[in-house]
Amino acid sequence: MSKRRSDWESRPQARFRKWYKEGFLALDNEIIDHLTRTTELPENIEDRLIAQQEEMTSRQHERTLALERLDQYNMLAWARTRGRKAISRLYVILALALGAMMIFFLLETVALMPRFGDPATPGANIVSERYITKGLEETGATNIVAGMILDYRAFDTLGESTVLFIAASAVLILLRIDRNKDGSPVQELIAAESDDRHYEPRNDRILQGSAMILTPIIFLYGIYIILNGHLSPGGGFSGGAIISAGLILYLDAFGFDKAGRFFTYKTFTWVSFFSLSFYALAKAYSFYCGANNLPSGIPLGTPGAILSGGLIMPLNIAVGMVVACTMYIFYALFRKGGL
Amino acid sequence: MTFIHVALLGMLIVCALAVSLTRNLLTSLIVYMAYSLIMAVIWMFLESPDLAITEAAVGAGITSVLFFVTLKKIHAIKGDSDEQAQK
Amino acid sequence: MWQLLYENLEQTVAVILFGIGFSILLLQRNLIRKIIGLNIMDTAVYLFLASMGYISGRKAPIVVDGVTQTTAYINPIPAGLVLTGIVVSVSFTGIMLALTIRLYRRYHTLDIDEIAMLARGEDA
Amino acid sequence: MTLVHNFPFFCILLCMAAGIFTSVLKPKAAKALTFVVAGTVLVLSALTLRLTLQLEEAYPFIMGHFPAPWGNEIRIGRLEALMATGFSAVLLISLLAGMWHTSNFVSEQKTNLYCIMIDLALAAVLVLIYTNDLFTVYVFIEIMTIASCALVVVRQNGHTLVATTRYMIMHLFGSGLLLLGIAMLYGITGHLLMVPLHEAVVNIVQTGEHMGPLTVVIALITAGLAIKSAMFPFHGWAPDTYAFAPPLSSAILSGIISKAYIFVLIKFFCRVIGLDVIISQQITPFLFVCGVSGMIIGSIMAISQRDIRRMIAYSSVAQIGYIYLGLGIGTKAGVEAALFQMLVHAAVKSVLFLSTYELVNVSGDHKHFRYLHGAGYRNVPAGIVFTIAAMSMVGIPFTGGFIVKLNLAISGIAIGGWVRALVLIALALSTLLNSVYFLHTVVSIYRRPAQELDYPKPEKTLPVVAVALFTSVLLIIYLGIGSEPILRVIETGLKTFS
Repeated sequence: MSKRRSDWESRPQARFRKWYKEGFLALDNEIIDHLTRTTELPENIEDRLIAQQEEMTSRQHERTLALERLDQYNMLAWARTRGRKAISRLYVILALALGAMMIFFLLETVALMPRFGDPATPGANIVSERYITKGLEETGATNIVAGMILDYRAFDTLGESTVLFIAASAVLILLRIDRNKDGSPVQELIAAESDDRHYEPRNDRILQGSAMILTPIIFLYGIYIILNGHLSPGGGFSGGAIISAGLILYLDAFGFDKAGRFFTYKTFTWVSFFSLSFYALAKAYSFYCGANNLPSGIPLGTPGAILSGGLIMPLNIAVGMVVACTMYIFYALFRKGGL
Repeated sequence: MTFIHVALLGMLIVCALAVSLTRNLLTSLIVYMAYSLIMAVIWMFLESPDLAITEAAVGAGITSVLFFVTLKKIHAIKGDSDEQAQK
Repeated sequence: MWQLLYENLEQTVAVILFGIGFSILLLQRNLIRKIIGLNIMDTAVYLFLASMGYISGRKAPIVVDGVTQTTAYINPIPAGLVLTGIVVSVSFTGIMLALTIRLYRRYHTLDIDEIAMLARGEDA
Repeated sequence: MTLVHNFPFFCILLCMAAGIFTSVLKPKAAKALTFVVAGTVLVLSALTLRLTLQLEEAYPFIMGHFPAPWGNEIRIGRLEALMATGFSAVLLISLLAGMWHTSNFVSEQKTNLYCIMIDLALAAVLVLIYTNDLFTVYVFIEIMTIASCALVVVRQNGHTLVATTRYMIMHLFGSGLLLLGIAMLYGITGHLLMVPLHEAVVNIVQTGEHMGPLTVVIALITAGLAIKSAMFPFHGWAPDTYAFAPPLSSAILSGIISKAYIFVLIKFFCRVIGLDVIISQQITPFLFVCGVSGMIIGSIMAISQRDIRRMIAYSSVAQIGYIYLGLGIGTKAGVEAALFQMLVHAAVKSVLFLSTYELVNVSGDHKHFRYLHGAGYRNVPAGIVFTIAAMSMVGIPFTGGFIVKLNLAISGIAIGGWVRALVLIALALSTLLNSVYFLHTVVSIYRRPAQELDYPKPEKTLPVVAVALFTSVLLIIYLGIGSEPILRVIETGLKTFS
């Protein structure tokens, strides 16, 4: 009860009411009260100060009493008890109503949208026409979607890779446990590691056996998807995610010690640094050439061959490495706050 | 618009509702995983194989793994607490 | 109107899913369910976006046998946009889950209101 | 195309490359690189501004080999260059005044990551200012959201964790609305670049087909960006976030990042849809009402705060209300006033957060007003700077805030009718409320403490911090006295903006 009470009183409305009724003086006095109550008084305190404090306490008491008397006459008392429950119920009803209203309005809109599957939608205009008819000769990619996201609209995709990088950095801020100055692990890290070891399977033969068979296949599949990104469905993002799934499976089966042999925090920083800088530099070069009407001098190759599509395949590889590293480090950080 | 297409779309709504109505956190996660897989199949119906691969790998794969490891870390998976209780 | 909605069934379902995700976001106090709600909301938007590109009877935009007529392939733009969107939403899921782990370690609950109450009691 | 034409592109690329490069640097080098990047961006943006003042028209810069309807592009005009210059100047000043304290909030091994966030946030702000493509807007808004979330949570206590969770949930919801709006707009127009989009929108308005979805699109995108920029009814995440983040982060968040969202909104209104359509779709009255209520309720909430940082955070909500008031008036003059307020508020709010930190620092790290008594004597430069910034907030002549209120009043009077009365009443009332809480704060930092409170000896203020704070005061006063050329740039820039 008292908790709720103090909770209510610290609500801005209540404080505003108080301020409105008694002016700034009341707020200031309250702060003085707070000050004298919470701070520990020094031992050689003067009598004057003690008297002051007692006076303040009594004034405070009177004010509380007055406020309580006031409460009996208004809805404050109601709000403190049944009000909260009613408000939470009202919130549920309001939220449902809002959701229903949103669905209703959007459904009305959907009824007015262009028909699904109609060949004459506004989307089928000069933009998509050029992507389809000229895409092969301008980008060299058989997969028009890959050509579109990595050549026509490459700036968006650069932003997208940056999203992954910044997300990995944000998760590092949140979950990475700092080490001591000399590089030795702190108590928290040791605790996290032991917690992780406690809950993970150790030397599970079935898991290790299947991981031995599956991991290379998963890696191969991921690499295939990345390298064929400009020829067939797939590309850096999906391939990178598949490779990271393989890495996660390996980590789960064999533990951090074995995975740490080829993938450490340093690996993560340098791999993502190199692939992202390659990406940014390559695209900067191509943007600069494009904007200044210079020929970029990158051969497009024969469409359909594996070495074609200009920059698309190297960019897909870079994106794939970034995605694989990011997803793997998400998983590792979630498990024990470090690699 | 074939029957199976409509059925899949209906399943999506059922899964979305089930996520919020199930009591167990693990169940709702598995339902969400099913939701992602259905979504991947729908991408195939919409002739977007790129999206289907990405959704299957990222949405149903990595996202679910991240959810599961989170649940494990906060000890919300039933098996863990039982194991602890036995000790 | 029902006829129109049935013709745009993909978009109708997407909008309903958006509403469901939104309601989950508002109503569930459990953080993990909130995150799932966010994901459902995002995928709903992607479904909406991708359905714009579909043209009945045409194939996926991968050039086969050098055919480059517009009438052969669907619109590739929505697919590219959704590809970007999926990756963005997985990054957000990662960050939100990391926040959840941190909050759970500190307050030992997943209820966002309870966490807010507990945090208010701390020193600023 | 001369080299100078490329400078905005170089700025964007420099920030992104610096962000990537910072990940492998040592903490000290990372900090130094951040300063260098902010300084370089300021210089390059100023040169771009000079170039655009000589050019009659804004020019597009193609990102790749393919022109407007096919490839990404950015577009550089006076207004964009002015905003980029202003924001990078504010960022540089904030860094100079606030970077030295980061070690109190950020552990040394995370300093790199903090610098990455600042660099990439600047990159995102620049892209949002310059871009001419709606989907690029979405992608970089997401980068900015993650960066700002990390800027808050880098100080790791319970409050920032909770504030960040709230922040993320609200912002993800906003992103969802924004993306749905963009998807619908693509569905009815088939374009993503702003110039062909505008042509398609004009066509829609003329033929009347898909008019209903267009209204919904405007509502969705406005709502999404309003949530992200802490417009009044959606401001719930703002006070906690601004109050508990490290001071440098608060300065960047409320000074620069929230303004970038509003700039995107203005760009969407003016360049994509067209102001006349926005007015005929009844969006502006909604923004007007939200702006007015934000101005008043934000101020009232600020008065009732006891924590000085929360007070400033709520005053931020009130100041965002001014911007939306200017947009809600719906005339060119109103939009100009809103743009000017964006610059003024960026300068004032960042310096308020940073000088408050200095004042709190000499008061034993207490944030309540009672403990701040006499802080103005203990740290003289911070006290003076705080006072002048507060004067600008209230709108005393010779400061930027005065010009803002004057311009808002003039643009309101030009309309007439109930709008005129409402604008004047809102401005008067909010000025009164502003003066109540800012004068109260100024009085309390200069009041002799009733009893001598024994505070621990604070760390010394570095001279560079004092210099940076005074520079921003000069900026505020310059915005008050020499506002004429800036207003002219905004006016002519807005003409070539759409």
